Amino acid sequence: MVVEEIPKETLLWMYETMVRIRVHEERVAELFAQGKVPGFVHLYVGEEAVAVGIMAHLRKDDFITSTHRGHGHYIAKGGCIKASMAELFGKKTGICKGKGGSMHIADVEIGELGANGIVGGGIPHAVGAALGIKLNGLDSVAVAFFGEGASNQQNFHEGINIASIWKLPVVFVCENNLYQISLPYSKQQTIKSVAERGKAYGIPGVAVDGQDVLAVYEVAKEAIERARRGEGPTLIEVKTYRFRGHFEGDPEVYRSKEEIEWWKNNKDPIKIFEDVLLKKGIATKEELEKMWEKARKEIEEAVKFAEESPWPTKEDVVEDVFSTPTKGVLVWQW
Amino acid sequence: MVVEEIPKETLLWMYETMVRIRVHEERVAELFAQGKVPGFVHLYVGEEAVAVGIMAHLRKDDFITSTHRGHGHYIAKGGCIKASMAELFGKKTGICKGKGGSMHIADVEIGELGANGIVGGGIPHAVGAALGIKLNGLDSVAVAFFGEGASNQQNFHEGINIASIWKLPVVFVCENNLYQISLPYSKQQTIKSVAERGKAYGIPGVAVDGQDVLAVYEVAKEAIERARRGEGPTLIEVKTYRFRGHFEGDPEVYRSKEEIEWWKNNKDPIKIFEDVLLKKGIATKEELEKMWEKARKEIEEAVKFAEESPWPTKEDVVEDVFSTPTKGVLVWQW
Amino acid sequence: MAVVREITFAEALNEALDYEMSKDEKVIVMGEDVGVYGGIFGVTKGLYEKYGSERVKDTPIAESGFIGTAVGAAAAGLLRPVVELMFIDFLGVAYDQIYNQAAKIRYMFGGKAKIPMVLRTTCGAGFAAAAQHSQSLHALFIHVPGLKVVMPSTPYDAKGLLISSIEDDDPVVFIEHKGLYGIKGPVPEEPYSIPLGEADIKKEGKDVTIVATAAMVHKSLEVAKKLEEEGISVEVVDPRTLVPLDVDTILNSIKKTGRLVVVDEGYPRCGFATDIAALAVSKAFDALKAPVKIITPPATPVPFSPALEKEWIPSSEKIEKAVRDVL
Amino acid sequence: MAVVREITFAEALNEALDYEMSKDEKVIVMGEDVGVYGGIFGVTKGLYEKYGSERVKDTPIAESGFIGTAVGAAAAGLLRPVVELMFIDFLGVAYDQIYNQAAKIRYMFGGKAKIPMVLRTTCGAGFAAAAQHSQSLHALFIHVPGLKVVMPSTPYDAKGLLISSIEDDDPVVFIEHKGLYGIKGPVPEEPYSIPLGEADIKKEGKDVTIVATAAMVHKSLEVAKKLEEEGISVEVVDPRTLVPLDVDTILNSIKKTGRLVVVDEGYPRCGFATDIAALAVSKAFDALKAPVKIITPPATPVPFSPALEKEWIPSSEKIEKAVRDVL
Ligand SMILES: Cc1ncc(C[n+]2csc(CCOP(=O)(O)OP(=O)(O)O)c2C)c(N)n1
Ligand SMILES: Cc1ncc(C[n+]2csc(CCOP(=O)(O)OP(=O)(O)O)c2C)c(N)n1
Ligand SMILES: [Mg+2]
Ligand SMILES: [Mg+2]
Repeated sequence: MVVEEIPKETLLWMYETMVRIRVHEERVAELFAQGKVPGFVHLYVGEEAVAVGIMAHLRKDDFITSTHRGHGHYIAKGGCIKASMAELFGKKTGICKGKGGSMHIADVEIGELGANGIVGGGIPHAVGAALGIKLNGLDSVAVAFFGEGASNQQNFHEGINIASIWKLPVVFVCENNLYQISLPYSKQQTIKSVAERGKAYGIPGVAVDGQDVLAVYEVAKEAIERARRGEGPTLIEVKTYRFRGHFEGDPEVYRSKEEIEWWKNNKDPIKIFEDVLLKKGIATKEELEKMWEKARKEIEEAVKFAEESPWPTKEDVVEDVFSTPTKGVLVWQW
Repeated sequence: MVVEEIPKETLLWMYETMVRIRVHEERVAELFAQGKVPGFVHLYVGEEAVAVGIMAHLRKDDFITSTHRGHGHYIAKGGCIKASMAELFGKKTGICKGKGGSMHIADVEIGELGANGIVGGGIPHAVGAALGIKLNGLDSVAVAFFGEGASNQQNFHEGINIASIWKLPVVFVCENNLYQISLPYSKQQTIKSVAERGKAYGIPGVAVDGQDVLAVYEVAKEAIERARRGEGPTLIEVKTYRFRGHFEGDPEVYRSKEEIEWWKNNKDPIKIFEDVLLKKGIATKEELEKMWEKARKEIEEAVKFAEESPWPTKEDVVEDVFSTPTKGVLVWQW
Repeated sequence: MAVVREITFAEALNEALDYEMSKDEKVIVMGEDVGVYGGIFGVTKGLYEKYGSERVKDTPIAESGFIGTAVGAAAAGLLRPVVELMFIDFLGVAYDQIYNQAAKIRYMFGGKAKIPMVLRTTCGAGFAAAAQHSQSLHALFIHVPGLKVVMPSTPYDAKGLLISSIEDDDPVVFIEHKGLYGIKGPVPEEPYSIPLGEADIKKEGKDVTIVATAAMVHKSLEVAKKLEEEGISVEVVDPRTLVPLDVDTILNSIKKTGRLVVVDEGYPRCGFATDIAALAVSKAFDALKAPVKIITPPATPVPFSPALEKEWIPSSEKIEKAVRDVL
Repeated sequence: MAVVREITFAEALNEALDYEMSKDEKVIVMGEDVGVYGGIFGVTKGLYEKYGSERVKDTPIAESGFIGTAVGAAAAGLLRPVVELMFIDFLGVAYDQIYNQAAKIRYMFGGKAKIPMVLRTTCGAGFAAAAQHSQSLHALFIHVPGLKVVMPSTPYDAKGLLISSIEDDDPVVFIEHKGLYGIKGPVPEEPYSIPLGEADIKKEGKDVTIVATAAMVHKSLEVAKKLEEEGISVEVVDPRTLVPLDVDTILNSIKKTGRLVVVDEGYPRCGFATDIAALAVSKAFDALKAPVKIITPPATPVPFSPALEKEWIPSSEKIEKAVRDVL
């Protein structure tokens, strides 16, 4: 897709959002190393163009389901970073009141139906949102994000087939970052592209370079418009790469430093897009630099907010299990 | 495949085995109606050519996994009908000592790894047998039977993908009889043939007319030889039709009498094969009729054996949970 | 007062579904063969004809997929799905979507989501349906926090509890014993609801408390009736909802009688019966005058043969003996 | 006697795997990241290098598929697979293959098949891993007949029990608490086996019995030690295998002390703790001098925040209080 066909504000939003994700993730890596963010943390560095290229087409009343590697999706969908940062710290002001953490960040209000600790777990939820959209006669869409590892799992198969037979407004976005923790893609499947699986469900399957946000934008546009028109689901495989370990603390024994460096040097989605924006005169170096500064400031404010926020209390443990206070639920002790 | 290329004894074995299955199933239908065979009973009438065309290529040291509709597979693999009939009655002399019944008939000795009450449940077991074959350096193969309904279920997807990446000697046989209980195939998938799904796993996918045992024989030959040569799995979709209800007692509100009659009149696998055998002079009408008689006699003997066999006893209930008698397992009562 | 008409357990459930679908467009029914077939046990009969294929959805065999679909539709706030899992035995192909997703989403999201869905399913032995079609696996749902679990024993309770379950904003697992579908009982024509978390004392008594579920309630009542003639007064408590559990009613009964027999068709270990025994010994110890007797099947899969199955299922004789034992 | 070297729980498990693989070609290891990575918790370290990619198999994310593959290979009599399920929390995507297939095949086939396989998995909270990576779901395996369930608490027990589990002809679920991987203890270099079904009295005592599992054994021992100084003598019984259960050792201890506290990290309802309480009240009622105290987490999912999680996990304080309460 030529840059000229995309509104300038969209282009700038895409750049800025990628930067915000990048700055966020690198800061979280530090916070994890400092022991301030506990638990399992899977970062999105290197994959920013996927979330951003897709989310550029989504409205607030569209839905997404995310993964264990979900910060990028949340931010691109419009999630509040203060609230998610406090969540990563486990604070009471967190978007999930400290109960979810990195693997369960969610904001139903903005259509973010949740990260998921179960690989593939969120795929049918997007199908469900799409079913709800259809039965309520809305023109929203739902997008399911998941890794290529998830494409070998039950919910991929069952979820996509259901979406196909019921012709639901849902787009399946497979982030093929070439690894399922330590297992390379070549040992996960004998086919060359997850997109080939679209045919198995009678839906279009498209593969696209995930380091090129404009390419992602283009295939997403078609798939999302198709869904909105009521023509059914599409499977998009976005070829990408994670620049950091599977989770923070990963010794990465399964891939070489050279491989990682090659990707960082040649396929950084932000650098690639920056070159386009500058070459086409859409923004100046200074304008872009300002976005980085702004992002850094935003993230620092979020960190400060998180650090200063109170911890949840003992009483909070037993709240939020059910929607109505219910007697006869054994909360503390026999 | 031309009949001339197939040994006469194989052709006659195929006819006879189809007849034995047919006679068996129709007798079981009666026994069910009389209340002598209890439980859920799913019969194979109309689908005989599938089991027989495949099993013609299998040895005793090959493995199969079967389904809720498993009598045909068991008989074609060489199962003892006396033992299975006693099982259907729930007698102690049954192949599973009365503990399994129709949905769990199994004979590991002849490589029949079991019918299964869970749709798709047996698919990974065939993959496992194939893994064992490969690691032990054997030249056996494993065959997984399942319905088209099962092809939308997790174990189809996960099992076939594993078999593909590990290049295992297994053949996946999908018996597409056009219905998943009441749901027609056209509402289960938007594709036109389950065989198309082979591509999603990088393996061959072949569709074949399941009412023509010679056609089944031919595709099975290629797939099984391929597996034996160590070249990996194949997906075979056999287009077939069940002449009776989903289970005995099915009111069949979901399909018309005309549809059923059409299949019975035009696509009876036994009639179709009989015509070939007679036309080609491979057998005479009398010879074939003898096979029916022999089959009827065999089945009646099995029924007699089952009827005269003793019931299992109270003590049997708690046997066979574990392979070693184990103290500390709560068998009867707190 | 007019005589209340009698209908079957299955019909009572059907009325509840029909009422809820007529009242709220967001209520839909999904599952295998719930449409034209009317449900393999007939519970959804007529709904397809009345509400059409969009709201009564036949699914492929993809339990994880379609239960997950229901979870997503509920979480998105767009639907209130009532999903049928044909046999509780099949939960294993969809369990993650139930216990890790439906049950936990609200909590993980800090209370900021609701999952208004009902998972209807069937349990119970007695039909020579063997090891994978006869189980009573309610303990697997009770164990995991975040699910409400309902298990009615009469047509009246079935209707009122299903209405409450569908109107509840939390995920409810609604378990129907196959042996009860055909039993008849008085059921008002108009809709009514029975609150989740209220046990019902199906028979009052003062010597021994029996806590029993589903089909076992009826066996226990039989025994109670028989013993009554001998002057043994048995109280039969039917919890009806296993989560939330009406702890007070159960404890009060135990405190009154001092003797407890628990009868449940679930497996013996880590089951509902042990749960109630544990409740008694931790919260009503001082009232207990005798060991608690637990009557369940043995720790074996369900055997196929009717000859074996009838030994496997808790019998009236065993219940009766247990009551005598604690006296 | 020479001093026995000390190694970690993870190393002890690794030695058991190595020994079994060296001894029997049919033993293979399968699971996610068990190969080059050496297992996400390092338990399979070095096996890939030593035994190669055919016997140490990295799997795709297809737990139902690969656990089912193990079941089939075992049922066919061709392999003795040791499968790793990375977190016990993931059982829901593979549960059918475990509880309906592995557990029931032998029984359904009338005793004519064996399923020699081990499902290794990890449990336990304390790592801010939240609701889907912190659970202790052993009750879900105990409940279902046909599975043996092992849950060691020390490096010594871990090695001996894993050897026994791999050599057992039945399906064994072997549960490793994540908090124990790093603890050290004496472990002989040579192989040895500990029979399944034998509890271990980790500390003798005469006033109160604590039955505890996995990480809770250590907390209970701490409490026992502390109370010892006050002259309160606590016996700590570690069942080690939950199925089969060493009922005799547990009952004897209860009969000796007359007082029981059960400590378990599983969810409270229909859990292992209620199981033991039920055992006590049905089989040792006359010996009981006080209510049984059950210490488990609350009936909520596992919260992420360390501030919440530390309240959620049973604490030494709670255990101590329970012991004092029953005295
Ligand atoms: C059902 C399930 N199995 C295994 C895991 C452990 N696990 C977490 S992330 C992951 C790899 C996921 O790979 P992929 O889907 O490619 O996503 P990526 O991490 O590469 O973004 C695994 C195996 C899990 N969380 N859930
Ligand atoms: C996991 C699971 N879901 C549902 C069922 C109930 N059920 C038994 S057979 C059947 C239909 C199977 O259809 P198909 O695979 O096409 O086989 P067919 O009966 O047509 O031979 C269903 C839904 C089951 N046994 N297991
Ligand atoms: Mg990946
Ligand atoms: Mg079919």
